[in-house]
Amino acid sequence: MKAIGKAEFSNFVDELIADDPREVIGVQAKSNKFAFDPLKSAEDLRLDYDVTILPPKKYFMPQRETLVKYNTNEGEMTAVNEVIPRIIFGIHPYDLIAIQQMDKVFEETHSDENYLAKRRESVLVGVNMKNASEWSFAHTMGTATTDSGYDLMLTDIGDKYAVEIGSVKGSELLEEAKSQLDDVGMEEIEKVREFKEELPDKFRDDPEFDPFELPRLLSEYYGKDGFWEENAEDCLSCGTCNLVCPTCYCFDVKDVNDITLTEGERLRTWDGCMLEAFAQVAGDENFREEKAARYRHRYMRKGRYMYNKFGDIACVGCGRCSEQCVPDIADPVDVFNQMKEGTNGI
Amino acid sequence: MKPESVKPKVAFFDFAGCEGDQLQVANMEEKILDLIEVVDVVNFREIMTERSEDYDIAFVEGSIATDHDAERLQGIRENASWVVALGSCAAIGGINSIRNSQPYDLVQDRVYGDDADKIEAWDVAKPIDAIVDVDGYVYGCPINQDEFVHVVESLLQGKDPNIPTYPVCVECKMNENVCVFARNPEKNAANIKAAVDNGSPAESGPFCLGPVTRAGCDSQCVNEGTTCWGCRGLVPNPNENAHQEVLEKYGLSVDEVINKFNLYFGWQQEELKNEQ
Amino acid sequence: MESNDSLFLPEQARIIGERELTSNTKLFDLNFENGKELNHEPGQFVELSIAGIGEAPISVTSSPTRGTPSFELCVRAVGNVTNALHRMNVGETVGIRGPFGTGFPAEELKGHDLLFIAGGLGIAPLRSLINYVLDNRDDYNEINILYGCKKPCEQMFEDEVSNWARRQDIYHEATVDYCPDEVCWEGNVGVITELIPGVDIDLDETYAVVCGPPVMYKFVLQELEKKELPHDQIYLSLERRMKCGIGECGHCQINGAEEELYACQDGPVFNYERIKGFEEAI
Amino acid sequence: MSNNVNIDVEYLTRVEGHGNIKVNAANGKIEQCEWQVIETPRFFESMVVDHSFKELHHITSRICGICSIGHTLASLRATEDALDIDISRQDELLRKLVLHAENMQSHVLHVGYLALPDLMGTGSVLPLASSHPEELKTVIRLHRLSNEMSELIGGRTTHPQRLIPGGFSKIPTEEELVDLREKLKNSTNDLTACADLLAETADGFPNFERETEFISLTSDDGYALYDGIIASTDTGTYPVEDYLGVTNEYVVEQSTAKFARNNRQSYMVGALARLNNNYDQLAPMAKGVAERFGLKPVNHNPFMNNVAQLVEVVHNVRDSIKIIDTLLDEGLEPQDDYYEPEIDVKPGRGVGAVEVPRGILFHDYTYDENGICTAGNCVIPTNQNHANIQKDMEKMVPNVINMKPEDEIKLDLEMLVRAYDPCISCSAHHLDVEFVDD
Ligand SMILES: Cc1cc2nc3c(=O)[nH]c(=O)nc-3n(C[C@H](O)[C@H](O)[C@H](O)COP(=O)(O)OP(=O)(O)OC[C@H]3O[C@@H](n4cnc5c(N)ncnc54)[C@H](O)[C@@H]3O)c2cc1C
Ligand code: SF4
Ligand code: SF4
Ligand code: SF4
Repeated sequence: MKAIGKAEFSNFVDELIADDPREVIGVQAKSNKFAFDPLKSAEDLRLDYDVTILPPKKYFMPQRETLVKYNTNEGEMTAVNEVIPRIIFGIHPYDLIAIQQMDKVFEETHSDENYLAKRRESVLVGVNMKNASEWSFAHTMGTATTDSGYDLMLTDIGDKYAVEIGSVKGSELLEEAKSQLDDVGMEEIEKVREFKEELPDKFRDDPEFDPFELPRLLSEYYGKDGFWEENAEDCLSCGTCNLVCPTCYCFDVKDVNDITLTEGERLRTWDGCMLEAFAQVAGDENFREEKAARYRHRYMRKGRYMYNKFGDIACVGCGRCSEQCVPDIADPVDVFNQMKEGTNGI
Repeated sequence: MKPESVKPKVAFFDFAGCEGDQLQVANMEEKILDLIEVVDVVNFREIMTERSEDYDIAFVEGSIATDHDAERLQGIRENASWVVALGSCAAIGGINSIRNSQPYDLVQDRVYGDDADKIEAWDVAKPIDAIVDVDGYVYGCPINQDEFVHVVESLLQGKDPNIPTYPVCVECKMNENVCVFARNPEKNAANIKAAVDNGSPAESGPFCLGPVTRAGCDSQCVNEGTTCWGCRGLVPNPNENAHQEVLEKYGLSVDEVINKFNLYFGWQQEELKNEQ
Repeated sequence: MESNDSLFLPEQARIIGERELTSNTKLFDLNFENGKELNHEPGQFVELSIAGIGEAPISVTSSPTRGTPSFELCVRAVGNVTNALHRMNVGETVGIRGPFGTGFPAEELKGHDLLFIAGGLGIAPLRSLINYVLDNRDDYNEINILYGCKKPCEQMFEDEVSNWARRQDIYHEATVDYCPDEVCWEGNVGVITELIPGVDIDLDETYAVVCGPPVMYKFVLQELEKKELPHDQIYLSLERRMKCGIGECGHCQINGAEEELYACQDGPVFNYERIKGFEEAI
Repeated sequence: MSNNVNIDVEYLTRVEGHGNIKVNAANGKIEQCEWQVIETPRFFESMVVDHSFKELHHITSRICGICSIGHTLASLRATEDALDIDISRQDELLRKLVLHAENMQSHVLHVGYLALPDLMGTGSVLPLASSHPEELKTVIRLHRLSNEMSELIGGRTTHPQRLIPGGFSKIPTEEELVDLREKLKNSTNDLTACADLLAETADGFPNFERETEFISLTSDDGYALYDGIIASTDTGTYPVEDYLGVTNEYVVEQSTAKFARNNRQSYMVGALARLNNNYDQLAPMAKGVAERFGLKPVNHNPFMNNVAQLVEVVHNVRDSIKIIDTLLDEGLEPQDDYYEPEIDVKPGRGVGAVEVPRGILFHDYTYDENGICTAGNCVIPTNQNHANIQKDMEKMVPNVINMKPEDEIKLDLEMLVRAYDPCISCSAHHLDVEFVDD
């Protein structure tokens, strides 16, 4: 572990913005919320944020991404993989864990270079949570802290940041700030420990379930009469809970042509299993026509499918879906608690 | 499939509307030159004198509200292989349908007073598919140029255009906007509390019709700092009840909710009611 | 696949033959431009791609034992990609990714009796296995083929079907839901489930292999249930929406009480025992 | 030559909306000479009733797609007048900028895409793609620049989003303004090329004059577009609130839209009217262009409206640069991206007047104590021009009827109407409204 004074850290970031060929991204205020965006100055970096509107997945799996370009006259198709190398500042532990889950999906299913190259070319600078969104239950999900998934990890210890190095990429980045780095003593280590110890108080205290019972609970509730219907009654099928989720990665693929019909691109775009047409096929057959079926499907994904496949619970407790669902029905804590209480009662 | 050597003939027509959709086409700048590479524009009253009754694709802008217009539209239908509604007035009745919920004699009186008898119009404004069969829709007030290009391109290639069936929230989230309902948390909380405490919210709350409005505009209005007004019409299966509850929870009165839904959904709501 | 390769870049294949099977279904014979072989197993599918239109999953209908290196797709024109393909001519090229998915367990079926039940376009994937089995006839025991269509003009692969009917070593029955008066039809009239009671099934030895439109499965399974055919001796090929074919896009997931499956990887061919508890499957 | 003339132009092309020209003459005697407006009524003055002050500009923007920015601004000004809402100087400057953008866009469209084909003897701008590709590209560049500008300030070219009661929901950044300024500066060559183009063809304009009254806004602070008081070349100035006394709309049989008159039987509004009233306040470079065409106040040739439009485009560009300089000098006051000004609602009536491409536009609303509209009235420029068009036709036809073939008369008449750049789709409403007493 190292430490760096806050002023020195700002200089370091400003120097990267000015000199590093890579794009420097950081969490910034967006009106009364926060978002990852390209940094113009270290001043704008907000390492005290609670949660961002969208998770940083947008940098590895962009909302719209060209996969293939074609020319219909020549019948030619070429693969496209636009990679912008980036240094991303301010990723919270739960998002780092979500990124590690996504890595598995795109690495182990097949190696999807469109994702993996973007990951390889990014440096992830994490930050331990100074503030938490009132919706976050990362502590319950075991994602309030992480020992892996970052290249560098910052902790605010007053007038300094403690810096943990997680990878070669991380230490290479630090190279440029070498002269400003301090060695840490017991005091700093103690401060980081205290910081982490205080974390649980920052999160909501209503979750009553344990994440690893979720696969079992979901199996029990899979066919539960009325359960999903009731919970989904007010669902607008707007997909917000999918789109803002750091572990959702389902996508659509479509061809977009220019008006002359000669040039075009095949795009991969974000999709959402809560959208009505998600499981619809030709001939108007829809395998999840009812919103309750889609609602259940989302929970199966979060609490069981990824667990069965990779051993991960695919909810990291960021609370984005809970906060951003307009009719306020997408809070996993609410649904998981209902299942937990129900089974307890049986 | 490549465009045939004989270019399809395209015509534009307008009825009761602001001609903003045709302007979007004119505003394509250099792309217009690309467009005329692949189609023959034979009728575009807004920018050209020549006109021909021989066309394959008719883009129709504006709502229908007089017998005379209805007859003209039927003539267009007979001539064209494809009739495409251009913009919300033609596709869903659009802003014109605000008056559909107002008593017609009052409407006439407000606008023409004693001269009301000189004016011949229907008591409601209708989208063109209330009069003739329609083969395609370009939604929006005004239309989105990319979507227009996509619809033209699709027609030329003989495929169904991919028009979103999901709500605007999808694009709004992809654009990482601060949701209208999250912009003023203190006021919202006070409203919700007041509603719980005394049964009605304190102050007129935020509104956004994005959750029930068909996407395809790239959530443009929200991106520009305002709110989704519903100009592209309802999604195919809107959960209007749930959305109405949301709007009321945040502080809109029932009347206000109805007014917002009436901005663009007037005709569609009538249709939904008739279906049930 | 090399890690630098895009998973989404199709390889060019040329249409070398095209034949109309019914008013809306055509058989396409394709050859990779670079001369390579598809190397598929019966029941697997490819992603067929037309630049400017999109992609669609299509089963390979030819048997790997026949006609290689070219392969056949039997395609019904129902939407953008399929319609566009129907408008294409011999000599033009399309994109192909694949083969993908888990096909029929041709090995496991060896030495057993087989009961093929095909409804409509369901014959497309089954034909691959049927011809594979016929080309390795000695490896398999009794073969029953039940094939149902809406009406006579929708029956496909007539030459092959009449060949099945002629062969002594196959039991074959065809049926149509209805037959217009003016059409001459020698087979049965009635839905395909009506043929099942007439088939002699050795419960220890028979495997049923079923493919057809979503509505057909429920009724066929009911009939097989009546026969008391064990569930793990039934194989089904399912259709789902797919956007990648390789287990990423999420569209084809099927949720069950205990687990969830991807039609593109775990399937499209499934053992009935495995998916019978899946409300979403059938 | 044409003793018997029967001109029946149904749906005049290259104008907004639907209008017919009917001329009937037998043995050299005119039996009918009419400018008919046959647009389907849309009832905006009723549609606004019962809606909130937050929605009115959104609704009335839809009166006209071409001048949607102008309608939005007139609407906002009426609302702000009624509810006593002040806007900041910065917002005012930005609004002036976006109005310049629209004026420029509309004029370039009109002169370049609609009028030029007449002068070049083609039926539309499309053949110019092969016959005059460079000229066409120049026009397109200017057109695109104006659209980029309205998008940057208003958030959208048509039916702008950022303009809201009390200011802007979102404003451009300083960098964006610097960038825009650069583009505006670089457009000088294109402007000159356009002027050259028009100068080459301007002798195609018929030599026609009819003395009439010109009405526009005027202001001591500069060439009036966004604000000012009403000015008439005949009768002097009036406060905006007195607009009804100036416009005097009346119903005629041949039209679903109303006609208007002030001092004479008709008056003209639009670019030529503005030039006639405010010539001295034009930017020097714009004045230079006017001089090149011999356009001096007071000019009574309606065809010169096209030239006046070009002069205004130049003024729009020059004044925009000046406004951006002011904004940058003073430093842009930042604001939230989803800004919504706090507004105290109160009952009241307000009038907003703005110069839009086709002339002076009035919106007039009455609100109740909840900010809900109880009555509305919009007087649209083209409505005010209808009578003048009619009178011009009445003077022009007898002059030419025995001298020109029917075809040429028809073209002259079409060009005459087009010179006004009429926006018929938006003119076809309103007549009188009873106002609820405050
Ligand atoms: C494993 C497998 C094997 C198959 N084998 C064959 C075969 O051998 N022969 C054959 O003819 N067919 C086969 N199919 C079916 C075939 O894939 C579909 O008929 C085909 O995808 C239709 O594609 P299209 O582009 O022509 O249709 P479209 O309907 O134009 O679109 C393609 C797909 O995307 C969906 N889609 C596109 N846009 C939307 C939208 N806006 N909203 C909702 N849904 C949309 C459609 O429902 C459809 O599934 C198979 C399917 C699967 C899964
Ligand atoms: S965010 Fe809420 S309303 Fe939207 S799809 Fe998810 S659960 Fe439904
Ligand atoms: S399910 Fe909700 S709380 Fe869980 S990771 Fe996704 S967005 Fe966050
Ligand atoms: S469209 Fe409206 S409701 Fe939906 S996310 Fe955007 S702002 Fe929120």
